[in-house]
Amino acid sequence: MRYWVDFDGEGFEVTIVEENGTQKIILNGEAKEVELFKIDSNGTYVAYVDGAPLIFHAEISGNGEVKVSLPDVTHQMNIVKSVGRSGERRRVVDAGPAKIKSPMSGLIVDVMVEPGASVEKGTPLIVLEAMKMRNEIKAPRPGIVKELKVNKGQTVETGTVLLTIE
Amino acid sequence: MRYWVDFDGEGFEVTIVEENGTQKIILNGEAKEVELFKIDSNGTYVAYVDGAPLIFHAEISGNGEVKVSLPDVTHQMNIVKSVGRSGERRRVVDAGPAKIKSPMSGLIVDVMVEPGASVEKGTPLIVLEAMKMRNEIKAPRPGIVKELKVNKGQTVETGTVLLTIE
Amino acid sequence: MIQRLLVANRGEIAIRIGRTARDMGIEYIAIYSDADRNALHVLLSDRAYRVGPPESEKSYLNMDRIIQIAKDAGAEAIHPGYGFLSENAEFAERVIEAGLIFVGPPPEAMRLMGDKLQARKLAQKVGVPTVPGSREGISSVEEGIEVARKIGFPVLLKAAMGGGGKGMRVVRSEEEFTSAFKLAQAEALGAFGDSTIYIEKFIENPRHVEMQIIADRYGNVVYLGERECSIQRRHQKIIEESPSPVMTPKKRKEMGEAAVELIRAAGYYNAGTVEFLVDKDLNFYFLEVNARLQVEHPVTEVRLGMDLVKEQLRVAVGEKLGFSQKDIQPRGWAIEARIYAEDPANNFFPSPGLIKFLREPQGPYIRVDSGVYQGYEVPIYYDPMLSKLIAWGETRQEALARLKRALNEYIVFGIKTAIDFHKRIIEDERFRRGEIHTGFLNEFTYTSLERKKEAAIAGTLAYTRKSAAISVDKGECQPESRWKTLGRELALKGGIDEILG
Amino acid sequence: MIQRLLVANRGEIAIRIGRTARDMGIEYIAIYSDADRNALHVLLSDRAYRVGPPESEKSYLNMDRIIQIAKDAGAEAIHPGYGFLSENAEFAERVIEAGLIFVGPPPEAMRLMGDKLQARKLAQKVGVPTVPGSREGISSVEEGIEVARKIGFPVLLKAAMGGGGKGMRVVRSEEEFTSAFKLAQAEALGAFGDSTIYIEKFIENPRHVEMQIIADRYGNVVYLGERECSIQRRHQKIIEESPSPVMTPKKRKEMGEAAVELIRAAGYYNAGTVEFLVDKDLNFYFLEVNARLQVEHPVTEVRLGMDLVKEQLRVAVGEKLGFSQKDIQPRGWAIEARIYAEDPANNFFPSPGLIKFLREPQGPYIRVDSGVYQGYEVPIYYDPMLSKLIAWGETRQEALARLKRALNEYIVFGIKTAIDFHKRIIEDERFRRGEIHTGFLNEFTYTSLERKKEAAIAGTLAYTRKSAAISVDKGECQPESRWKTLGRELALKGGIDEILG
Repeated sequence: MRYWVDFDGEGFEVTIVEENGTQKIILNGEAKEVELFKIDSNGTYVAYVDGAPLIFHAEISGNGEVKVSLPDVTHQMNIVKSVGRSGERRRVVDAGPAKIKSPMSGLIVDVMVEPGASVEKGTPLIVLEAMKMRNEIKAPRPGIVKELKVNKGQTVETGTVLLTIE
Repeated sequence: MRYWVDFDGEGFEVTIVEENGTQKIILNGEAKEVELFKIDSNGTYVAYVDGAPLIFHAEISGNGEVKVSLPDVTHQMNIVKSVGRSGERRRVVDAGPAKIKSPMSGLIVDVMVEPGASVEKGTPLIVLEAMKMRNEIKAPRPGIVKELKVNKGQTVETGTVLLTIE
Repeated sequence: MIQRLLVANRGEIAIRIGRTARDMGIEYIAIYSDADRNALHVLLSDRAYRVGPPESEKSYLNMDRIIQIAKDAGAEAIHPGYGFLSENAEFAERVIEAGLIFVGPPPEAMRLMGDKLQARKLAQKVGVPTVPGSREGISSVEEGIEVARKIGFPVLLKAAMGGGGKGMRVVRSEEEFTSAFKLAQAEALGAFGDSTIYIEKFIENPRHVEMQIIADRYGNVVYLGERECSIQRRHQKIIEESPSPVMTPKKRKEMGEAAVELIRAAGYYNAGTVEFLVDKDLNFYFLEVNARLQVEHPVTEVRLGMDLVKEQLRVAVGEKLGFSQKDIQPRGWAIEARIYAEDPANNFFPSPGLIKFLREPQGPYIRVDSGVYQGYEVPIYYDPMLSKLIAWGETRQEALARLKRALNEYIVFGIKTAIDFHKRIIEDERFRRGEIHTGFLNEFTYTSLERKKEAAIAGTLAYTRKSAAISVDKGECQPESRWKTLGRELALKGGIDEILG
Repeated sequence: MIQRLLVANRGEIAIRIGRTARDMGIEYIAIYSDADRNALHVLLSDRAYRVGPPESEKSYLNMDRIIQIAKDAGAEAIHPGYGFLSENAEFAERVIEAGLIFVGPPPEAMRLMGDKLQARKLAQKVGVPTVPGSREGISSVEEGIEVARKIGFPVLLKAAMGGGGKGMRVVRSEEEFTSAFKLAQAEALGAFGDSTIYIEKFIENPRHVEMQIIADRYGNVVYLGERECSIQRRHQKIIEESPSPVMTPKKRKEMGEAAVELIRAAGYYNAGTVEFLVDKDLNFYFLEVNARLQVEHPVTEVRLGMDLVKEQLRVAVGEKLGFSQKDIQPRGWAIEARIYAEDPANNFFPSPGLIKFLREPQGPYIRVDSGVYQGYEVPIYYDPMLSKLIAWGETRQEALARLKRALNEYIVFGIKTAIDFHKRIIEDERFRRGEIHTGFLNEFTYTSLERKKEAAIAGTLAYTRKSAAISVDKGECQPESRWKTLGRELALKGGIDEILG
């Protein structure tokens, strides 16, 4: 079975084959023997890739959204069955408005722009507080503030859309 | 609510009362404020008894059988609602045949008695092996071997009845 | 010695202090906010009392309530840990007025040292060099800009009552000043209840080297060696080591003696740290005194075989130091990495949340002082430090190798941490050569977008396993079912035939 | 130095050796039986290979397979750990014949020391005193009874190829002899593949004191101080400390030099331990040489700041010792408690099973070498040791206080352990005075039927909570729902008003 694993635009084709009772995974032309085990029922796994243990945590949402935490790094990816010719499939990068999401749970202590405001890359947009730290969220690119979705004093979760820039 | 907590014959009456939103537990006339929290969904709890944390693990089977592991000691108990006069209830000690149970999971490597055999207290009955250790299970009291429920070479679990002595 | 000690703190430091209390046969009394009901510092206590709602102002900073709890619990002494009330002279005074022992310096010395401006003046008086800067707190943006112009940009804004990097901001130009000043004031107010800010010349690329001292009430002051804490992000130390890679015995003696002189002049006793900036020519400038136990105290402990909290308690009850300067014979090298719930790929934003899996490092010459457990939810209200990882070795190289090993076996899932970031730092060539300074991390490019291939393999395997499980419920190899899959009965029988021959 | 090391073992010792390998930049190659597929020593390895089915005979004792794996994996050396093949001279020979490095003594010395009877003879030859006993292996019950009569009961049956208490039995009278002899033979065969048993005079109430040595190929032999290991159950050490509470500097030197002499006479190099029985007058008698790393080696390490596995690897690749006898300057006191999955209230029967909750001790001067994790199922096939807990202090009293603290914060649910039993031992007055001997635990009455009141409270609370949950599903305070119960939104808003004024 072939899968396309997409990391926000950049991706790999991953093929899983069964051979004589062992599972192999092929990535970039390299085939490796793999075994997968659950460590607990909370999403912790160990995969042995050519005998090397890879402990990880996976959160699998619908639609192929998978969040994988290796012990030292976390990656968000989209997994779909690959149907095109090998290596051909590419995700179309979204060129629409930039959604500014909250990078963590916290409290909006200041909103520094209004809808319609013109911002440069780096313009401070919002001040978020958590754990006694105040963090300025800055514009990732120039544009016009379109929708403002939060207010001062409001609590937000990780990933909440704060505003959009067009 | 009053409960009778029985440890294989010896027991305590435990009363739980709600008072001004706090829970109190009364044991041997001593009242203590208690709070209970789950630490995980596998049976690990913490109780605060007059503010002192008591971390424990509880396995609750039907019929009021409860196995409580404190960090340093494990106790098996039977809990029933207490209906008699306070302090009066006593469990009737079972005077029937002694069931010899396996103290651990392991392998029966020898059965040293046959049904009908007369044994003294301390007579070796069965040799059990686990983790490369051989352990003689001895008769806890004199009597006649009644039922022999296991055979050499058989694997047993903790608590499996091996034989009975009458 | 006392019978009961209340620790007016939370997390790893409350636990660390509680451990020493228990080692000394003293009961460890914990306090908790509603957000910390089942925090590890509560679970490991002898008795715990509710101090208030989650916000620090109403809980861990609530002096009246904390003192009342100490009395109710029958505690004779209060240890403030670090942060929160630890450098609050008023709190120390009120503890003493309540007839309790404050495990820390005398309030007068705290007040003196807590006011960074007064501390600077004292240092100047006893001949310890200081960094150029404003003599007083700055009351307005306009005044600040004027002072900054006089000193010359870049300048450093610092909270007069501050510590731990909070309320601290580098300002490189006049344009940045207004916004930075207001943020610094607000942070200072939130963290220390006082918005006073002062300004110092920002020395480019200095090292941060500090001297640990311990003093008793009888004028005995001993320095316990330096710590180099130049690896900082957001002005907060994240890797500390002892000794400093650049320190010479001569400089160490000079710095140690300067620290002792200042401490004596301040009438200070108990544990404390004198912080210095060190420039490229090994000139050192007094920065401030941390009038408390510091986060990084274990790197000093493991080299000396000493328990600083034990020494604090001994001094607090009026004992004399049991050693003098010549008894201090450090062994080998020690290094600490602070593990926070944070996202190094996203400007170290805190990453609170539920810890779904945890396996902390262990083994030879590794000490872990942790405040969390598997199943614990890191709250959003407090400093997000999870643990401190301390490695010891005969040499710096050996200590670094062990720290790397420990980082490699640190597994925590559910929240983000900077464990990978730490690994990159200690593998950096300049770091390995000891060529570090407080701006080191600003020049350090880090992306967590590595190891995508491993992640892709892991993700695909888990995804296909889950899909398969949903469609055919074929059962997976869980711990509970391993027993059966291994064909236990058969295997055992095979085994026994062989054994019984 | 080598690039890859295969560790032919499992559990905590495989991990411990793997850690040093990684510290030295060497890849740690693990092997696993089917019962150990996801054991911690596998999870923490760089690469792991299946060695066979669960039974040791087919896996961790399978010489051909292990050597083949080492070759396949490109490992240049094999470390055998302790137990399993660690004292098997044939294995060492075959490893060497295969062109690999055996991390241990030379096979000839192993063979000599492995045969307890030959080792006794050598000791007698070089003038080291020995315990009276049979000169040869005993082939039949009849011969055994005759020898035992000659020596005089009580006698001790010992496996000639044995170690770790397996195959060992005290026999106090002729009546007990037959049954004990057969059990000992069967255990010896199962554990060591050789049923040879010999008989020694059983010295009443001796201390077990052993001397750690390290030697290189060039005749340099250094003793690293003694360990007292008198606290034994089923002839297996469970608490070990260094130094011995009764040792004098003079006796230490005598014993150390006797050990060095014997080791030199045997042509032995690498790490090893010379075990002695010590009687009430501090006379010592040679018992045997453990030609391998021992379980309790960490108590020596933490006093010296040394890594014995590193030294083993250095010696194995042909390096000279980097120190001599005068460099050995131990610091303070160290003590180790071995934590097994076992039931002390039931004759220490093993208690394998699933670990449902685990929080191991940490903090100042505590080292934990553990082989398990939460969610791991302790298999029934092997020695049930979970971990070793090592505490260090300046004095014995301080080390004991820290060990007690660590035992108090050790939480493991799902299997039984002797943690409470350990606490009772170290609180025992005679133990605290150092009045111990190898029969100490036989005289030690222990019942786990304490703390019934706490258990009754805990049980009733959990029981009523569960009943209530079933009948009204009112929800409990789980980590996942704490957030909500705390009224997070409101609390935060309260907090911010205060902060923003």
